[in-house]
Amino acid sequence: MFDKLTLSLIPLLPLLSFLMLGLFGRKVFKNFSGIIGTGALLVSAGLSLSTAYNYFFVSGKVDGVYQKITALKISWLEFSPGVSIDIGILLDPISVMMLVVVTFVSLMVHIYSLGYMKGEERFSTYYAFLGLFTFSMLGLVMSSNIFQIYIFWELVGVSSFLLIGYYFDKPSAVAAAKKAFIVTRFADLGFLIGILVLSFNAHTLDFETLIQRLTDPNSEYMRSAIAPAFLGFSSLTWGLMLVFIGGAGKSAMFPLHIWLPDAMEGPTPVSALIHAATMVVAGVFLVGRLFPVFAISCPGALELVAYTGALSALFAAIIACTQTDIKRVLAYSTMSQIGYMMFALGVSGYGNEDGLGYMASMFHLFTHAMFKALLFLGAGAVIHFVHSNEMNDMGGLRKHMPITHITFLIACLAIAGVPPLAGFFSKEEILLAAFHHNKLIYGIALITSGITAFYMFRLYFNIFWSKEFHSHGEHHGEGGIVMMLPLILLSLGAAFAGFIPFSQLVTSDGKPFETVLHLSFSVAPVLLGLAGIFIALRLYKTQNDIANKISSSLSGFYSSAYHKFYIDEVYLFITHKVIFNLLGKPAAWFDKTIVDGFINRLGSSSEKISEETKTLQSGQVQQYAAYFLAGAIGLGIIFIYVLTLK
Amino acid sequence: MTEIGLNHILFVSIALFFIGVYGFLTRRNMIMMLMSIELILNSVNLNFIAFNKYLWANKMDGLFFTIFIIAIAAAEAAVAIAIIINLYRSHRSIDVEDASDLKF
Amino acid sequence: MTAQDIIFYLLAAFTLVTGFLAVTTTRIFRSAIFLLFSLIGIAGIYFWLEYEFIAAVQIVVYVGGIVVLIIFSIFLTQEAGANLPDTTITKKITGGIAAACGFGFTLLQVLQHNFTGTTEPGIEPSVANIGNRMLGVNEFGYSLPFEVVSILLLAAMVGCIVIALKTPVQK
Amino acid sequence: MNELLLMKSELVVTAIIFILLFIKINDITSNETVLKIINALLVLNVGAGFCCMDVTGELFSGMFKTNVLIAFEKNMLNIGTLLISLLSYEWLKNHRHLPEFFVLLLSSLLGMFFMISSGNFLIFYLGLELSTIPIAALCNFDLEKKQSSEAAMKMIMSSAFSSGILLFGISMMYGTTGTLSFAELPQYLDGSPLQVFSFILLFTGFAFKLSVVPFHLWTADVYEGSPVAVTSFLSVISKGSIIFIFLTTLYNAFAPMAEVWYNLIFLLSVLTMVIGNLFALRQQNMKRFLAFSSIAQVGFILIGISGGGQNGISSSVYFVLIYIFSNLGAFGAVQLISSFSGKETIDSYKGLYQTNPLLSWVLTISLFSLAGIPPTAGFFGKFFLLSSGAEKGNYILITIAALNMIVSLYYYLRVVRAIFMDKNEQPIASIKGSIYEKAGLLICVIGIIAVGLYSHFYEYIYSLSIF
Repeated sequence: MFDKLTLSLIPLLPLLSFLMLGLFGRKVFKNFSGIIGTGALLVSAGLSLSTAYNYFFVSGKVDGVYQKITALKISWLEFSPGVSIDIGILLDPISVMMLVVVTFVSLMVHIYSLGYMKGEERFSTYYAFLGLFTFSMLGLVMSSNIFQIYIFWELVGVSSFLLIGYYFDKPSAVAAAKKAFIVTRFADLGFLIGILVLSFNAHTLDFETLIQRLTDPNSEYMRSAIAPAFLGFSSLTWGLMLVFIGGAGKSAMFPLHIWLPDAMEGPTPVSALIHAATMVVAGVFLVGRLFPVFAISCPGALELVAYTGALSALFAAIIACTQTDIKRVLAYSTMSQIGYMMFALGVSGYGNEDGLGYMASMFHLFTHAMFKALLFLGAGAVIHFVHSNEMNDMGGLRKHMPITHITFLIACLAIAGVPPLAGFFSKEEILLAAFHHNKLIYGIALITSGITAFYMFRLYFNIFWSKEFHSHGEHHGEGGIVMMLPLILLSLGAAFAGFIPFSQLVTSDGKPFETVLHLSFSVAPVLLGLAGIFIALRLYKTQNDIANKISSSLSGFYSSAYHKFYIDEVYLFITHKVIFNLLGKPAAWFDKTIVDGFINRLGSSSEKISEETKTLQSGQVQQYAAYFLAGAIGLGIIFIYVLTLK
Repeated sequence: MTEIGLNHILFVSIALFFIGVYGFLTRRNMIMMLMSIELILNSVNLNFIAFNKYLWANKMDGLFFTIFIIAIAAAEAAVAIAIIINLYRSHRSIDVEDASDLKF
Repeated sequence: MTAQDIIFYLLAAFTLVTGFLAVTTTRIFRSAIFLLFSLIGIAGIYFWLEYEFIAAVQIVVYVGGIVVLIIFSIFLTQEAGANLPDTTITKKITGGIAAACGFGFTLLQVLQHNFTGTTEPGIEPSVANIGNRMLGVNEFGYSLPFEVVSILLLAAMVGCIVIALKTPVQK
Repeated sequence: MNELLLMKSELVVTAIIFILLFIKINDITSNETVLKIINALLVLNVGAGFCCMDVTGELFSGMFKTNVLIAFEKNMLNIGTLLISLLSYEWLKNHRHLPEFFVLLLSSLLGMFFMISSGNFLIFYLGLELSTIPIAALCNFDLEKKQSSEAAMKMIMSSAFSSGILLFGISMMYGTTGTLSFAELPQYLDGSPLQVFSFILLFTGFAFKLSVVPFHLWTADVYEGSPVAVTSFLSVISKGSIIFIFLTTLYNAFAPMAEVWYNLIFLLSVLTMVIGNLFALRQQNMKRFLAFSSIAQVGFILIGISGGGQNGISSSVYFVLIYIFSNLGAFGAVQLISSFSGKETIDSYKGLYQTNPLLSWVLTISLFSLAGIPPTAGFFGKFFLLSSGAEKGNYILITIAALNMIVSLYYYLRVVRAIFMDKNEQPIASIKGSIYEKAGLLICVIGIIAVGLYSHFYEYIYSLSIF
């Protein structure tokens, strides 16, 4: 079966690398730090792959159903009678899949960083943080206990705080790290309260028992859990919604996404690891982990998941069209794609074909990890080359960076859903699931997929085509084999991951089922995707000032449209006028001032209140005594006359 | 026998207590504040004695409490005066409103 | 109204009036003397209640100890203490209102409360009884508090000495 | 013999006080030797605390009682005192009144011991005063500093006022119930308005010492002005002891008034967390900052207390244990920096990491623990407090607490940012602490990590928390 030692080594190796590099890295290992970190992760990734092989093809399936296997369980604390907090390893299809994703992407990032971060002053610190992050992420996906998952969840937050703030001499990076930490912590507290609610209802913290108790309609736990508790919702609904808030925070769902674009201040490989493939999908993973409870006992909470996901997908895609910082485009794109995964879960049912959405969501998580990590790493190579994040500083790079160009193109095609690349398959399944369950969400998803293709190719053409690249001074090529190897490997994943028969492996109840792709169904999304690509091609492949001129003034558009009725202008009208100016700009504004501004204002106003109440602390001891007396008498009055308790 | 009941004495003690509180809240001289504290403690003593006498004469809890309060009042007053004298040395003032460097 | 009543009313009035004067008089030395009178008034009430021992302790410790200590410290700090500016009127009003509200509220609560006492026979608060209990270790013995207070007095003494000792000039 | 064992903690501390007085009177040795002796004695004291812990019983007809939980609480306070002594080495080394400092400190500790062992209002009150009056004197122990005497004045004045009100409450409680004993009290409580009022007056006595809003105003001023050693004693040991006796009195003596104190705690904990956090946001002085943050922490402890029952006790005691290590770790670092460089503001901590990486990590771990970030112990402590509160189903309180955790995170990170990320032309010079301070900080860090991760601590406390 599964060797405990091997399994524990998977997360422990990165931890070991963190401890070694953290304690001795600066003095002892110096430039070998990268090699040590990468080596540890290589072993870890190898072990994960063998575990996955073992699970999926050798011993995971019993009677045609993939089992949930608790491979390791150490009772940490008997918290109150019957409720114990354990540290354990739970193997089931999604955790095994996540093991592979996390270790693989992390390995790629480790290798890539050997080149990208070379010469950094705190090189070994960087690798130490990467190790810590990988450890916490692996611990998170393997957790067998909802409390354990929370601890690792927080650890992931701390380590991502450290990584985002890695360039600590950049004030924006520090601010971004702090913001990411605080916003996600805000959400995490929702999660924590959710845990308390769920565990008080189910009298357990163990996932398996919890799911079993909260999905059995006859159990006594269920009866108390679904009784209306507060504001008309049952405590189960509250618990699940709070847990989802935690997930939404980490997964950057609207309106808790505000930290994600800022978090791009971290080193680019870190963004590939954290903000593409691992941490941001933790929320999806969490909902997936508790999916039976959501789907069977509380469809209302699942509805919330679905709409939040769909809204985020569309909203982020629209904003992505307006961004000029390439990493920010990718950040919004990530948010949008995670929205896809979320609503796919939201429209899913439980068991067999009903669980199509669940399967599709996990499928998309897998393929997205590949192509989005690739996109970030490719963007990293570009930034490395150009020394700028701005689209306007780029253009015509295809000749200078051929490998990056090709791999980037593959990734763009994959995310746009062009067959037969990976994104096509997973997206089709999601759309199919949405089509069967909720037409509104299906519509949103369809539109979003068109926009996705548009902004991705806008990015692609702006970087690699558009104008000619004028090099300023020395450029050091594409970054050598260590940076190119991960790109090539990931592009293989992005190209071929779609052929993995996911419905045979990862399903909501562990039972494999067959999926059929209806060619007729695929026509609409593929055509929309191609249309998006085509528009981007017309607009951005070569530099043309018509686009700018027309989009800049309304009157300009009318005159030119009246006099020379070109098809280009129709595209332009749709893209620039409608999407960019009418939707994109307001959406971006809304995002920046209302959603983001709310948090900022919260901060500044509490400082203001604090400033205004300072006279309370006047330094006059007699005044203190007066407050004391007033407090005592006031409480007396309140408790005798107002709160008459008898 | 006398008509004077418990409530009469309690009236005196409560009045004395709040006279003390008033002094504590308004006098600027720290020694005066200390004297107000003594009034407060005396009113409490009076309470204890009155309760002991009128209600709970079977035990002597209130009486002993009073004795210990008197002892503690002495200790407290001694320490407070030491502190005030020390403060007077550094501030050249025993005005409580002057001693407000620490604030906000 | 019996003579006893009259004595009580006189004592109470004396205590309260001198107490009030103690906290309102501007001259600090005078208020110390008023405090002295007020404390003597309370000792008088103890006498009136037939708690002679407590009355004696009151006079010995308060009148003989604390008030002397206070007067002493007034002398020590006289140059600063004598001419303090008067309290601002707002402070007086707020302090007065706070105290008056507290007084009214507390008195209301006390008057509304129906006190029920014990019916068991009382213990004579004689010096012998008090002395036996003060050092008793059995039931109703107060030797533990006695010891605690002794340590407290020791600690207070040590603290006072350290703080009030004049700092030698640093070389 | 057994009766002596019941009071062994008190007797040992008293013995140490007399040894110190003897040393002082004969003026035998230099400060450094005296400190060695004192630290050895304090280690012995901690050791003695752990011997024969499992004696349970009463003395002086219920005035004094002890059990394993109380013995454990005393041990916690002993450890805290030892840590303070270790961490204050640099400051103490040069103090002219070293033995007196410890005489007062240990008298105060002794007062706390009597207080948490008390079964009677009289002993409780005497213990409270014995623990307060020496501290007020200690606040003045930076004898040359103006602020120190101001702090001492504020301390003694406020505490005298507070104890006056507390006594008034006790006297009314005595008048309405006729007893001073905690054990007999419940049968006489009938919840009449006067009793409720006198309970509230009594409560303010606790609230004052715990710095619960609106009875907290003295806290920051006194903390800022006093020597750091005294500040940490006030904020950790003194608060811890009050929490212990608070639990005992609320859950036992005032059990019939549960409804009143539950609502009271609910109200005040919200107020305390909000005000504490709001004021902490603005502070520049580290001691003041820690003062307000500790006010906010108390708000949190109140949530645990409101839970009631075994969970209420165990989560609060467990949190105090963690709080001792975390707060002393933070104060220890502040103390070290203050006594070497005289700097106490957050701004002057900028760039500390460049010159003192280890100290920076210690301070960061302590602050993270105070903020409740896993895997530090503070997280577990807060988790158990919250779940104790959640047991009563008061999710409103929990939500407010959660929001306050965010705000607190914001200002704790402010310090961490200053240490690690902000640039400074002239960072604080590299500090070479003595072996004592290193040992103290090491114990704190180990405590912060181990108490959280090693679940036995919580289980042990939980098993003791039966009353």
